[in-house]
Amino acid sequence: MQVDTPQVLFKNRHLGRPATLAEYRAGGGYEALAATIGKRTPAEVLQLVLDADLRGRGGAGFPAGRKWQGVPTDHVGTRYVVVNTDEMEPGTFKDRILVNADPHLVIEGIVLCAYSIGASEGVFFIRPSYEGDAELIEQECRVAREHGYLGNNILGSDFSFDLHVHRSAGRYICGEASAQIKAISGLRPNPRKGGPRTAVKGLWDCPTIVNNLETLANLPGIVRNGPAWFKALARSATGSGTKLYSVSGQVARPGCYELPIGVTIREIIFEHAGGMAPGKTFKTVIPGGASTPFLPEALLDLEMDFDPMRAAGQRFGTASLMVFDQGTCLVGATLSLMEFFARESCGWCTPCREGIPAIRELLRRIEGGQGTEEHIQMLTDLLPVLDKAYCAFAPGAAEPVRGLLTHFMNEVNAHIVQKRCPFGNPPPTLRGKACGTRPIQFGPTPCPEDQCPI
Amino acid sequence: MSPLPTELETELARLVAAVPRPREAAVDVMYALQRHYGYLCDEAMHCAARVLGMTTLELESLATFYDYLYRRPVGRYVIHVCDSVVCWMFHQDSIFDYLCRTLGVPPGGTSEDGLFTVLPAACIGNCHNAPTMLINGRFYDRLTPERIDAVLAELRAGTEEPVRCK
Amino acid sequence: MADKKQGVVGAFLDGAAGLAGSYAATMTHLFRKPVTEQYPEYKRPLPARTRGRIVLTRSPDGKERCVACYLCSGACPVNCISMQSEVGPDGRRQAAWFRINFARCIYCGLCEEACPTLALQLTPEFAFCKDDIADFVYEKEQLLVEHGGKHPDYDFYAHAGVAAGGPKGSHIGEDDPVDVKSILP
Amino acid sequence: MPDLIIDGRAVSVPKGTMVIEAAERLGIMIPRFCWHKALGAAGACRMCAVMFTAGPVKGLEMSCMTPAADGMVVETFHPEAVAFRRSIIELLMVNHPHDCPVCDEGGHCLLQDETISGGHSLRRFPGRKRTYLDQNLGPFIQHEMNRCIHCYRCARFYQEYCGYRDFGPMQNANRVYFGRFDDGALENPFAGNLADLCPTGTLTDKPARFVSRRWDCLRAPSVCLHCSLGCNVTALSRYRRVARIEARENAAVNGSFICDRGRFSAGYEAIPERPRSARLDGNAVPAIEAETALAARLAALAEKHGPGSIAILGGLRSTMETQAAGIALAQAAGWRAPAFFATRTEQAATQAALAVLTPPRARSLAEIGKADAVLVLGVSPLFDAPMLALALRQASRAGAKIIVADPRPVALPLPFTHLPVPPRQFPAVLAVATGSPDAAAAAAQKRLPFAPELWPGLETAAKALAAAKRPALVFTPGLAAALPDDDRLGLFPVLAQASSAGAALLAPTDAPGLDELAADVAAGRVKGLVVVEADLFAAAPGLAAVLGKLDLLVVLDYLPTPTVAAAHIVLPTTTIFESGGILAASDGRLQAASPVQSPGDPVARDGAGSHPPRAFDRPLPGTDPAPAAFLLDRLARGLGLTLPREPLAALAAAIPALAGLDLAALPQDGLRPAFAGLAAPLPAPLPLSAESGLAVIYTDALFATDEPGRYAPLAQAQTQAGPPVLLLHADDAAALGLADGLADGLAVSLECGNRLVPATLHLSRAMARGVIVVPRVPDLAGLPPILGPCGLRRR
Repeated sequence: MQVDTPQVLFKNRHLGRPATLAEYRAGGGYEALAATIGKRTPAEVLQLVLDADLRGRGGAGFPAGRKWQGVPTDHVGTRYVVVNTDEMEPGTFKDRILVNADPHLVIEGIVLCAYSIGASEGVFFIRPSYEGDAELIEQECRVAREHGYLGNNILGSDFSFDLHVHRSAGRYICGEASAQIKAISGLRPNPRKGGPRTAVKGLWDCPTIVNNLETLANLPGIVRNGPAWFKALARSATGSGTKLYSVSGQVARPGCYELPIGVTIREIIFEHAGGMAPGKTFKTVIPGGASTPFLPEALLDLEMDFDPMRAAGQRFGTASLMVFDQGTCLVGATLSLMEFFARESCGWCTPCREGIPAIRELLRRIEGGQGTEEHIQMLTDLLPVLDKAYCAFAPGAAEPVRGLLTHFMNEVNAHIVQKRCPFGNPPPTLRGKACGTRPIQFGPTPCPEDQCPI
Repeated sequence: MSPLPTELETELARLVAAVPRPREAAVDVMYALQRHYGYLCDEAMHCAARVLGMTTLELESLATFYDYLYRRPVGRYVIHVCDSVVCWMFHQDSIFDYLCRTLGVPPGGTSEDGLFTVLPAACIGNCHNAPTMLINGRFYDRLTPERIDAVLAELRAGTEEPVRCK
Repeated sequence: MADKKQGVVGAFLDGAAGLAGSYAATMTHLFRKPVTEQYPEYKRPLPARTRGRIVLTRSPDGKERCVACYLCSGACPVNCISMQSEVGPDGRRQAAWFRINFARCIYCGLCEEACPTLALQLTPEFAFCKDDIADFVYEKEQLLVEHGGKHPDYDFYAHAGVAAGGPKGSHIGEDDPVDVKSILP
Repeated sequence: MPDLIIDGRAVSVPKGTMVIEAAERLGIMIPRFCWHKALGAAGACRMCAVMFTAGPVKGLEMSCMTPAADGMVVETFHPEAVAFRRSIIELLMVNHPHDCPVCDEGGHCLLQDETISGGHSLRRFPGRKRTYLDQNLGPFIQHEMNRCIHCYRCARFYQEYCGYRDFGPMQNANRVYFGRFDDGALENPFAGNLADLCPTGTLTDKPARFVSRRWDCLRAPSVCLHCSLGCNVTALSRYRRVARIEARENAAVNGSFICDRGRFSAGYEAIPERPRSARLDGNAVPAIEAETALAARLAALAEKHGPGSIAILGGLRSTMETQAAGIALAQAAGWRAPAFFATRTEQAATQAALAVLTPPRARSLAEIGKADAVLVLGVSPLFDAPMLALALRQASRAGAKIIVADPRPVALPLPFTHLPVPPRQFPAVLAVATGSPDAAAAAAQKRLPFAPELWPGLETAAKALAAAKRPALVFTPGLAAALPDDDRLGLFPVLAQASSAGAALLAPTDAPGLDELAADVAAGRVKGLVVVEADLFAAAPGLAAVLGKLDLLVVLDYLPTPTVAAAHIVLPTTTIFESGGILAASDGRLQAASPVQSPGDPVARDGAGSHPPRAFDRPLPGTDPAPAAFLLDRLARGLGLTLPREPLAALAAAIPALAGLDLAALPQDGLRPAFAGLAAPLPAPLPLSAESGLAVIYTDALFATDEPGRYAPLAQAQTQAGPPVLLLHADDAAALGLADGLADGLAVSLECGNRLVPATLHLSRAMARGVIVVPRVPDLAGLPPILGPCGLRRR
C-alpha cells in the first residue's frame, strides 16, 4: 500500500476485516456528526459541500451540492436519501471495498447528507452480489442506532433519520438514479427522463437525493476539515478530494487505491498498481469503467479528473481502470463489453434495445473472421444512433466501440484481412456457451493478498 | 396450493410491514419465496401477489427483469460466473467451459444431482480477483481448473452451510 | 444537271431498271418458304413470361400459396380480382373464395408483381374463348394449379416469420423463441 | 405562448406543447411510434428525431420530449435527422418479420408506412431474427409478438391510462415481451383499443381477423349507440357487413378511445334473423303490399274507434329523425301523443336532467376527465357508461378525488370512495356532499342516522368537493330536481339509453308513459299500436302482457325482437350503419352518424356456398329495410296526410333549445346546445321509499344488456351461460334466512309477474342494504319495483 498519498476514505482500512465503530471513533469518526447536528444549520452543511466542490463519484460527476440545492425547501412530508451501491459497471468494485473497509464512515456520510436536505428516511440500495456487505451495513446500522448515530433523535437532537437496506435483484440499469427509484418502488427500473427531477419528485413522489456511496463517504471529512482541506487533497487545479481508483486487468497489483483526483493515469498504473503484470506490455486502458472509450498510450499522462478528461475526449466515469496488454484482442474485449451492455439494457428505447445487440452481432462476425468492410460501415452508422438513446446507457456502450474504431482500427482491419482473430481467439459464435473456446490458459494474476480487505 | 409454513408467512408479513409501501418489498418477498421454493415457481408468484397486493403480471415484470430471481428451477448452488471484460481477459470463457464440462450442463443448466446451476453473470464487482465467480453470496477468486474442482468438491461434501442469496 | 442531260433513252433505261428490280423481288418471293403459321394447328411456343391467363400456384409442399392478402386486387387497375380471406384449417391465412373476371382483365401483370407470395402468376395461355361472357369469371377452383409455376421452390412461410408455416423459430434465419422466464442473463 | 419555426413556417402554441404536437398543428406529421396524443411521450422509439438548428435547444433531439420554446428553429427534413430516423427503422426492421401479406395490420400499419416512406428495403444486418411465442389474449385481441417493435404504447395504455394490471412488459433488453402472466382473456374492458393503438400487427382485432384490408372497406363516421355517452366511432363495412368498429377521435367526448362494448357489439345488422322483408299477418309480403294494408287498417281503425284509439311508441335507440317522424305522424293523424319513456316521471326526469345543463354547468365527458373532484351519484360507471370510468381514471390520475354513491358493488380501476346507498337516499347524500364541508359531519348524522359507516365517506366527499376548483357531479336523471343551485359544480347526467336525450328533447310534455299506454290498451281505449324500434317485452313488460287486446300491432324495427314476432304488420327498418342519423348524447350533444353500407344481406350469405352470386340479374336480396322515418312518411302519405319534409328540423324549430340550429350541418365534434331554453323541468318525484321488501335495481353488464347488443353475436358470446346472477347484501340475505355469511352462488328463484325465474344469488358487503341488484335481461324485465318478502326464495 502506498503511504505517500493522503488516505481519507481508506484511513481505517484493515486487512481482511471492516473497521469497528471503536476504531472509526478513534480516528475522529462521528466527530463531524457531533459537530453538525444541532450546531450547524442544514444550509451551512450544504454550503460546505458546495464550497468543497464535491462531485458525484458514480460516473457522471454532477456536483453533489448542486443536486441537493434542487430539493424544494417547502416540501411537507418525507424526504429520502438513496445511497447508490449498485456499481455493476465492469471494472468497478470500489464501493464494495469501501463498505468493507469502513462502514461507519459511510453511515456518517449518509446521516450528514440527510441532515443537510432534511431527509428522514434513507434507502441503502445494494446489488445482490454484495449480499455480505448488505448484511454488514445492516449490522453496523444496528450498532450506530444503539449509539444514537442513527434512528430517532440522533445524538439527542430532534433530528431523526433511519436507514434501511434495499436489496436489488441485479441489473446494471438500476444504478441510474431514476431507474433506482423505480426499482425501490417495485416498478420496472426503466429510467425516467423529462418531468421533475428526482430531487423534486423521486421516491414515492417525495424529494429524493440519489448519491453514490463514495460521494457520501467524503462528507465527514469535508465537514470536519473544511472545504479548503478537501480541495487541497486534489492534485489538479479543478478537482477536489481523493478518489477510489479500481485498477484491474493486466497489472502487477490490481486493487482499489485511494489517490488524489488529478493523479495521472501513468502514475496509477505504473506506480501504485505496480506496473504491468510480469511479461505483459501495455496496450491500452479503459480509464473510467465500461462506458468509457479505450485510451491510447499517448494519453497516459492525462490527469484523472472530470474536466481535463472530458476536454481530451475521454471520460472520468467511475475511475475504474482496466488495463489491457498487447496480447489481448481489443475486438474481443469490446465484444465482451457489448455482451454486457446488450444483456443489461432495460429494453426501453430502440437504439439500446436493438442497436447494442446489432453491434454485438457485427463484432461477433468480425471477431470470428467473417467481418467485411460493410460491417465496419454499419458499426460507424450505429454509433450516432446510440448516442441519441433515452438515457446515458447506450451512449456509454458506444464509447468503447468508438474508442476501438478511433484508436485501434488496425486491429479491426487485421481481423477482416486475415479472416480470423490475429490473437488466436476462436470464433465467438457460441461464446458463453459450453463450446470449447480459447485454448485453456488460466489467469496468471499475481496475488496481492494485502490489497484485499475481504 | 399448499399453505406456506407459519414462519415464512410471518417473515413475509414482516418484510411487507418494514417498508413504507408493500410494493417496495416486492423483491425481498420474492427472494424469501425463492429461498423457500428453491426458485420462483408459479405458486410462489401467486403467493407473492397475495402478500403484496400486486398482480402476478406485475411481479413477473420484475422477476423476469432481474438477474437473481429465478423463474426456472435451479440447483442448490447457483454459480454466477462473471463474464465481463476483465474476467474475459483472464480467460473466463475457458473457466466457464470447464465448469460446464465438469458438471455436464449447458449454460443455465442444472447438474443431474440438482446441486449446481451454471450461469454467466454480469460483472460481480470482483475484478481485481479475476476470473471470479459467485456462489450463493460468496466470491471465489482467481479461478483455475484446480480451484474449481476444489470448490465443487467442497460444496458437494456439504461442508459449507449454504449462504443463500437473499 | 445530270438528269436534264440524260434525254429520252436515259429515262427509259432508268424506268426499265426500276421495273426489273421490282419483278426480281416478286420472283424471289415466289420461291421462298411462306412465313404464315397455321395458327390453330400450330401454336408457337411462347416465352415463360408471356402475360396470359392467370393461375394460382402452390408451394413446394403442395399447399396453396395464396394468402388472400388483397394486394393483387388492390393493384389491379381494372378491378377484376376479388376475394375473401379466412383462416384455413391449418391456421394459415387463405382465400375463402378468389375470383378473376377475365372478361375485364387487361393482362397488365401488375397483380403478379404485387403478389408477395408468388402465388399469382400469368401464364402463356392467351387464347381461351367462351360462349358466355359470364364464363370468363374464374373461381379459385379454376385458377388453382398443381405446381409452383415459374418459381417452383419458393415457400413464403419459410421466410415469413409467423407461426403458420411451422413452429416459431423454425424458419430460415430465425432464432429460437425467446424464453420469457429464462434465467440466463 | 412559445413561438417557433418548423420547416420554415412559424407557429405559436400553448406553453407545454411538445414540438411534435406543434408540428401537427402545421400539418407536419413527424414520424412516431411511441408517442400518442392520449398517452404522451415515452421517448422509447426515437423515431421522432428532428434537427433543432437554432434556439434554446440545438442539435438532433426527440420532438416528442422537447417542449416548444421561443425562438426554436426546427427542421424535420434535415439530412442528419432523416438519416437518424432511417437508422431507427433499420434497427426496428432487424427483427420484424417478413409477413405483411398475412398480417392484418398491413394497409394501415404505421411501421409499414414509415419503412416504405423511409426507403428501407434491404436488410443489411447479418444476424438472425428474434422470435417469440404468442399468448391467447381472449376473444378480442390477437397476439403476434414477433411483430412487436417495443413502443410500449400497449403497456402504457393498459396500465397507466386504464389502470389494469394483468398485461404488461416482461423480461429486459432485447427480450422484452408484452403479455400476460399466463394465457387468458384481458381483464381491461377497454382492451380493444390496443388494436387501434398498436403501430404494428402485434395486437390486432381478433374478430376482424383476416376479414378485410382497410382500403377495401367502406368507412364512415358513426356514433356508438350502446350507451348514452355518444362516443364517436368509425364503422368499416365490407360486403354489407360491419367488419370492424374503430374509435374516432373526438376531443370533447371519447378522446381517442372507445370501450369494448362499443367496439364489439356490432354485428346485429348482419344476423340472419334480422327482419328483412315486410310481413303481413305472419307472411312475408312485398313492402308496398304491407304498407297499403297498413294504411287501410289504420284508416279503418280510426274510422271505427276514432284516431285517439291509435298510439305510436318510439324507441330509445332510434335516431332523432325517426323519433321526430313518429311525433309528426301522431300529430298529423291526431293519434295519441307518442310515448317514449316507461313512465311520465322518467320522461320528466330526463328532460329535467337536460334542462339543468346550462352553459356554465354543463360538462363534457372530456371535462369530467379534467375535473379535480367528482361525485358520481346513482351511476356505476363501468357498466352504465364504460367510457365514463376511463374519464374518471384520467381525473384520478391527475389527483382528483372520486366518490361513487351507488347501491351496487362498484369496481373501478382507480382509487375511489364507495358509498353504498339505496336510491332513496341519493338526495340526502347529494345534500350532504354538496353542502357546507364544515357542517358535513353533522348533516350526515342527521340525514343518514342509520348508516354511521357512511359518515366519514360523506364528510370526505363534502370536503373534496368544496376544496376543488373544478368539481363535477355525474348523476342519474332522477336527481335532476334535487341538484344544488351552484354554478361551480359541473354537471354530467348519464341517461338510460343512446337516444334517451333525443326523446327527452323532442317528446311533447303531455306524452304518456308506457305504463299509461298499457292501462289504456288493457282498458280498450287504445286499439292500434305502432311501435317504432322498441322491444316492449324488455322496455314495458306491462304493455307486452296486454298486446293481445290490440286490434292492430304494427312494428317497425331492425332487430328480431319478440315484439316483432307478435306484430300483425312488420316493416323492416335500417340500422344506423345503413341510414345514419342524428343522436343526442347524455350531455345533450347532437352528433351525426353517416351511413356506411346499403341494407341487404351480407355477401357471405347471398350466393351459393363460398361464392358470392355470379350473376346480378335479380334485385339485391334483403334490401327492403328502409329508414323508419321514410316508412313513417310513406305511411302518412298512405293515410292521405302530409308530414313536413324534414320532421326533425320542423320539430326542432319549435323547441327553444334547438331552434336555429342547422341540424343538417352538425360540426365534426358535435354540437351542444344551451339548454337554458328547455321547458322548465317538472319536479321529479323522489325515488321510491321502500319500507318493506327489497328495492329492485337493474344493472347492466359490459356486454349484451343494451338492446342492439343483445342481438350482436360477439357480444352475446361474452355473456355467461346459466341463470342470471342476483346480488344481495349479506345481512339482508341473513335477515331473509337465505344464507349466513358471504356464501356465493346460492340457487334461488325470483318471482317475476306470475313466473318463477331461477337465478343465482351472490352476496356482498360492498353494496347497499335493502336492495336487490338484478341484471337487465328480458327474462327479468317484469319485476315489481319493490320485491316482496316472498319474491326471493331458495330453490
